[in-house]
Amino acid sequence: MELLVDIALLSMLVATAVSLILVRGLVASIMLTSIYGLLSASFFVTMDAVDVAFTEAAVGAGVSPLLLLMTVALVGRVEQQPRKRHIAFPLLLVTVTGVLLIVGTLDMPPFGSADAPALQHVAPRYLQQSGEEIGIPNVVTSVLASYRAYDTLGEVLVIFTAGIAVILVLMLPGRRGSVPDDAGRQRPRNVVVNVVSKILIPFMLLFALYVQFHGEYGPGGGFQAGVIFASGIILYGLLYGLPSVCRVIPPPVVEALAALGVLLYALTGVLALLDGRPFLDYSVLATDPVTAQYLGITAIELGVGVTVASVIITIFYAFAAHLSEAQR
Amino acid sequence: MLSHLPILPVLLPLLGAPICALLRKPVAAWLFACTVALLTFAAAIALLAQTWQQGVLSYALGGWAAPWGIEYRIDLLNGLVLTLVSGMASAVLLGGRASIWRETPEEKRSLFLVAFLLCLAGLQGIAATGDAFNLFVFLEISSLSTYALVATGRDRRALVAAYNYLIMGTIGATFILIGIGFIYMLTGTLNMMDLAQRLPALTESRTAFAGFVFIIVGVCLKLALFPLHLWLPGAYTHASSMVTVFLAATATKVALYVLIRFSFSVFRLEFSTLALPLETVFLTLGIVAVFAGSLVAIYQPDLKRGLAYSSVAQIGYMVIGVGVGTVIGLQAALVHLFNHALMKGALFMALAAVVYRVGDGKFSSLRGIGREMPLTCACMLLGGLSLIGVPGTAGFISKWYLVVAVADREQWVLVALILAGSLLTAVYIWRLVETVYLGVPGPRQVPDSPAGRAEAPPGLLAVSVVLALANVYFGFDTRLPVEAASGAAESLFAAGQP
Amino acid sequence: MDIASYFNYWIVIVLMMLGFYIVIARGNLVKKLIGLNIFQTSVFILYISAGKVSDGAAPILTEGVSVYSNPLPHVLILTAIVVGIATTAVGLALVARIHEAYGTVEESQILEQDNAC
Amino acid sequence: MVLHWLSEACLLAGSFLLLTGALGFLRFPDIYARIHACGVTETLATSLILVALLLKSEAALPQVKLLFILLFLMFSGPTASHALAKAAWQGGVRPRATRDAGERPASPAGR
Repeated sequence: MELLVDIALLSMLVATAVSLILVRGLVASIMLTSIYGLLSASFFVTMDAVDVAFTEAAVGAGVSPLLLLMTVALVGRVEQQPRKRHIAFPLLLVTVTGVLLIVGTLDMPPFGSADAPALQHVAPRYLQQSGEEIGIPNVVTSVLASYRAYDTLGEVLVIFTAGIAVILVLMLPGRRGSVPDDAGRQRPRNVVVNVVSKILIPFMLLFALYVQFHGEYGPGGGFQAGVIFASGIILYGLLYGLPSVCRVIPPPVVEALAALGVLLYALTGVLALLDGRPFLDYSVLATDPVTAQYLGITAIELGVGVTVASVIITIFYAFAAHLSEAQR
Repeated sequence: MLSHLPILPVLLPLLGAPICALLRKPVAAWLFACTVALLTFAAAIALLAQTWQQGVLSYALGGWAAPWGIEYRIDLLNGLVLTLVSGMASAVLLGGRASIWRETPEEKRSLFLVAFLLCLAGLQGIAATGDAFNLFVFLEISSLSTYALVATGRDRRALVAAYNYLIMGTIGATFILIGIGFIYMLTGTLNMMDLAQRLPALTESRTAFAGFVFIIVGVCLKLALFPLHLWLPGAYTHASSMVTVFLAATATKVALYVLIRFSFSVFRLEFSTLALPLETVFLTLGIVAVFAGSLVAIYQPDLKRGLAYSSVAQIGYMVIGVGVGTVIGLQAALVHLFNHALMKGALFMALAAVVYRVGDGKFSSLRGIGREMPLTCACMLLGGLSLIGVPGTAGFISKWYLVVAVADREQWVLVALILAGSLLTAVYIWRLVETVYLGVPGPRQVPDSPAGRAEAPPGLLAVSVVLALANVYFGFDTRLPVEAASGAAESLFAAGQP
Repeated sequence: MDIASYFNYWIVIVLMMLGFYIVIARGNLVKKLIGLNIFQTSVFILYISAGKVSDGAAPILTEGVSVYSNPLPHVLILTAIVVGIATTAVGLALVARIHEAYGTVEESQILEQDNAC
Repeated sequence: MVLHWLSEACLLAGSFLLLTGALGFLRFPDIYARIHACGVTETLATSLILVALLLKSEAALPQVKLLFILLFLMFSGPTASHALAKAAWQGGVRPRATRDAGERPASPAGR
């Protein structure tokens, strides 16, 4: 049964990717990308990777198509048919890489085997001892936020860097973080969508908080929560226009929050340094090691959530400001 | 606090970047960024001194022991790279304010500095970590900030250069990710030392072979080794001057460090040479890079682009050193890594000072500038001489070690080719000298350029002079780079013995 | 060896190569980024497939379950997804600016304009 | 036992409706008919499938979650169809019937 689902999902993935090559026109490509994201998220669920599936659904099927669509609104949806295109070289390169990859799989442990080396060395400790050492059921969160917390700090920094980079690239001349003016434009109103969204947005934000603080017990955590929170705000912005969402959450505040999230994470780690323990060692936070882990994980997940939400909102602001500039 | 020294060169810029983002006044951000860079530099020097005395330092992040948690493992090689990168960052920030202010609009300045600090944090993180996946994460921090920094160049071509760099850099990073995945599936660990212990048993495995190839190709993309260098000339040419100085002096050096780390410590030499004809590949690509890069450099109408192609050639020399595959060869590569950062730092820094005056780096704009900016151009000349490898400069030392290393393997053709490559360097440096000192100045278009003598602003000039003098200093007193390099090379080889 | 146990990996490799092909063969800058997205997502699928254990459960500790899939690839891929979206965002920002500067996002036309001046 | 067969029947009906929706999407002539085909069938089909799952699940927590999803779908499905159709109308796409009747729109911005 599981095999059947696997094969169905994989063949749908292949079909999506092939049609992406065949299709011209960017809007259709973006829809296919979104479908690809959703399909791979479903595939991750069948592979037991629920946290990853959650993230991929939010990112691959949500945020990245949104950003792509906003870009296409700026640059146009036409993908031109090239006059002459050499496909021999790309084909050769892809074939060589593909063959090398397939050769690489030949000595891999077979799919699904329980005695693969990856399950013998480092991972067993996470599965067997994280219950006592960290004290939370979601092993992925334990590894993410404690054993390999430094990687996650890097991840937050990557997101922060992306926010800084997008502002730096897209900043309109002469203003940083200023609120765009209304310019008296009338947005096309859509009563049904507006009313329904108005009802749904509070629940989206509430759901984000649930995901934020429930990450220790089930799939979820700071990153997913941040994405959901940001999408609530972005929905509001799409419906009521950039100026009104900027009045609710001004751009300078969002930028500052992005930096504060990173600082919250990093300073939680620095606390340990002051006590002479290694960076990111949570045991200084409380006398009981499990409580300390819990406190540390909650603090850094909050930092992740704040930074992710603010950076995604910032990126949305930057693109939306360009859009309204272009429409003028 | 001394026991936390391994983390400080990374932690300081990492903490500094978000704080810097909170500062809105560009001058305040600049002062803060300078402080952070200098503190980082100081920490890196202290760390280098400590590794010199105590050998390898291990630091378990989060308090979790090595294969389960992430480990920082600092040996002499890490210490050398950390010091080099943070030193160049301090030099660029301290001296480059005038240039950054000139080339970046006011509202972008403080964010430019934030991106700069992020880039520094990323590069330092790559150079310090002992965990393969952590390396990937910090690689992406440095790459993303570099794309943004390149895109701030004034020319619209900077945007295209940044985009091309983004595509090629991401392909490279994804290849590295594939490679790390393969070796993780085989060994079950991500810690580099742990990998090094487990991989020798797997020399026959095709998965390990494929993983190794993907990592090497990915790193070579980042390193801009010929023929994967296509992103480099555009990025160096169109980025703003200070970004070029910093990138040329550090980014490719860190990539070379990663190449050495993976092919010598993680995969061990026996594996590397067994799995791939690595020596032949590196020697061939290195020598082709030297000639292709130098020949193209000769014909560039723009000095900045010429020096960028020269970087492609110089990377070739370093890769030859790696490809020789002996202790002396590796030592030569590392010495050149250090010295090349000084040469290109001096050259691009002096060029930035000139660009500050005349607006661009085209040869036609540089005619006769030597009479107007004698001191700056003297720095450029020193950097150029060092690039050729004239005795008495740092460049001579690294060429010397390289030639000795190759001669030691009795590959006389290669020795001849390396010397011929130096001649090509002399050709394009001569072209520079001819234009700068013998050319007749044309009409200049920069508004505030006074006639007659007009040196660059003091900061730019001072740093140019310091870097140029460093080229001379390290041409005589070779202890620091040579001893650090030989120590690092020996420890890499010692680790390679079972 | 058993073909069936590698079949999964091979399909994923085909997916990766389809994405990679779009990156290097297409001239539209947005399409290239889409290809990059597909390429990276497929690499994630490879990692996650390798962490799967037959009849295993999702790595959330539950009473009475003893076989879990490997959590470490999940953690790595969570980070990698974030890196992927960050890269996409920066790339798209660059594309938007390139369009403002050149009026096109086709690689060949941008090259023409650059060579013209 | 009854519950079991009821849920199976719901699943089957839901899947069948999804299939007809997909067929309609492929075969119908213009965007409005297509929206109609998927919009209408999809809301009913997904609701049926969710009801089937509700009947199958035993614990309370998943049931509550499924109920929430059902509620959410009731809102989001029709709204999305409406927004699509409205966007198409504002973009100048006219139904096929009126187009064939004579006055072609100035810009055939449809497909």
